[in-house]
Amino acid sequence: MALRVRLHHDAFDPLAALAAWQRHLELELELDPSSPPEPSRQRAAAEAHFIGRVRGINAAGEPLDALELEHYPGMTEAQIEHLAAAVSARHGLIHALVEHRVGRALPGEALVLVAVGADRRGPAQRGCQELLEALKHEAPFWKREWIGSSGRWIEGNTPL
Amino acid sequence: MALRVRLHHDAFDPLAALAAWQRHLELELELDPSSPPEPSRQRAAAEAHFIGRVRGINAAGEPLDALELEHYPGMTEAQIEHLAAAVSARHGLIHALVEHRVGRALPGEALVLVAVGADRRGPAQRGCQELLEALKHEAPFWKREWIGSSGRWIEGNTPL
Amino acid sequence: MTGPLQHGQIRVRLFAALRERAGWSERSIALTPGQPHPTASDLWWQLELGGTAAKDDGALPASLRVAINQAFASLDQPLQAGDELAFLPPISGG
Amino acid sequence: MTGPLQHGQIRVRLFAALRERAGWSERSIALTPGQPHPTASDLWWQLELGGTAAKDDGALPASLRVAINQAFASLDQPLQAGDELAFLPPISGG
Repeated sequence: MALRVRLHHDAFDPLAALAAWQRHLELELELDPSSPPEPSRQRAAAEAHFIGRVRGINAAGEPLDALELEHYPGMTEAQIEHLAAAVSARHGLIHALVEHRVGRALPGEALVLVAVGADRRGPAQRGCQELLEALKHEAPFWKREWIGSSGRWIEGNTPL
Repeated sequence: MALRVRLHHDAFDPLAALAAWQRHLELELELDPSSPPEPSRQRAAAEAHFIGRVRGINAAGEPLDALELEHYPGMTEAQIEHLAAAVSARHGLIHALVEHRVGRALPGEALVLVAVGADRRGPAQRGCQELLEALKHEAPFWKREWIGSSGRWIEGNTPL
Repeated sequence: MTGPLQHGQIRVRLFAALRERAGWSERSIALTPGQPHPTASDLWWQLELGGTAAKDDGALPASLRVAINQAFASLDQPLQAGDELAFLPPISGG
Repeated sequence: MTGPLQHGQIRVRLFAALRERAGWSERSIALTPGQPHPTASDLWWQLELGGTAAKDDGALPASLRVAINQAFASLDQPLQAGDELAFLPPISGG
């Protein structure tokens, strides 16, 4: 199981992150000495991705200037790795990538990227969804919406 | 609703296709004269993607040399557009992209890319899944597995 | 690919395993003036697409679907001059 | 960030809305020799994190979670010297 967790303090490009992860996985396959490679070491036949971005308006319909994400350095990374490993084991995932923004983010900027690979579409899709829900409820992040100089902490997540 | 359907007769890079689609959507937003843009014209806050690739082995565990995809030129494209529009309307999607390989594809090469955008993660994830299932069952494609010079038509899809 | 249809004809297309079993991919069929218009089901038997079994001997394959003018259609829809009829084996896309 | 913990102390950390309401982010608390080790729940009241209400007057917030040494833990787990305790308001990630 290949696993990568990254936090970004500045804006990040999720498609560039996906491309870098793909190059890493391809390199791992090339370095694999088994010939022919084990099925679990082949390129995943099914990949599911999710990208979440900062909304331009809040739940009350007001335009937002920014969204701030606070985290718990050390625990946040460790907890995401723990959650990703658990979801991967449950669904037999071949690889999992989580990239998450922290700090002050502007509307339209990427907040979170989850990308998983599996041998079939069902485990890939379910694994991606479960990992996203786990991040939303079990990884220590706190959001604050900014309108001008007024900030308001958000309790809970947007509905599914 | 922005919709793009593409068939590829040669190998295609799904991340490059996603990046091109993203540039197209950004350009559309820039060209939009409404100020501030309508919520439905803002960048989608939630994106779900699926990438399917050619497996290196078939359901019986035999190594495959290639997978051939036959389609019905004209009907296939029209039917995918119809399916994508129906799923988009059902889930309120903001955009949908389908890129699909046809012809002879090698193990590891991309077969299908589905990418949808919505305002929330639930519609994005469900819309992406439903569109993929619709493609598998309602778009005229036929797969043939090749082992050496022996080809076998596949009836039905791999299980979820 | 054959050329433009003659007046009073329909075009029949086969795909994938059906095409290979029949040994052809496309044919033009002339409608008989004064006769009821055939359905896809009628042409399945007339063209012997299920092999040599006669209509009374067998059922259509349960998985068989057809398209008329590139849209899914009923096997029992009467065909019109100029129509393109396609017999579609089970789909396996995505 | 404060420096290394003194012997016999625990570190308490607050995040997000809890930190702002309390007006501090990190404190070191000395364990009292010979006394039972406090729990996160004990420290919540001792540090007046719920405001000025006394322990008997109120309940802990239903949504309150704590981490001990950067892993989720029970509010009733006795703390040990050298532990890092964090009070976590409701999570909103992803």
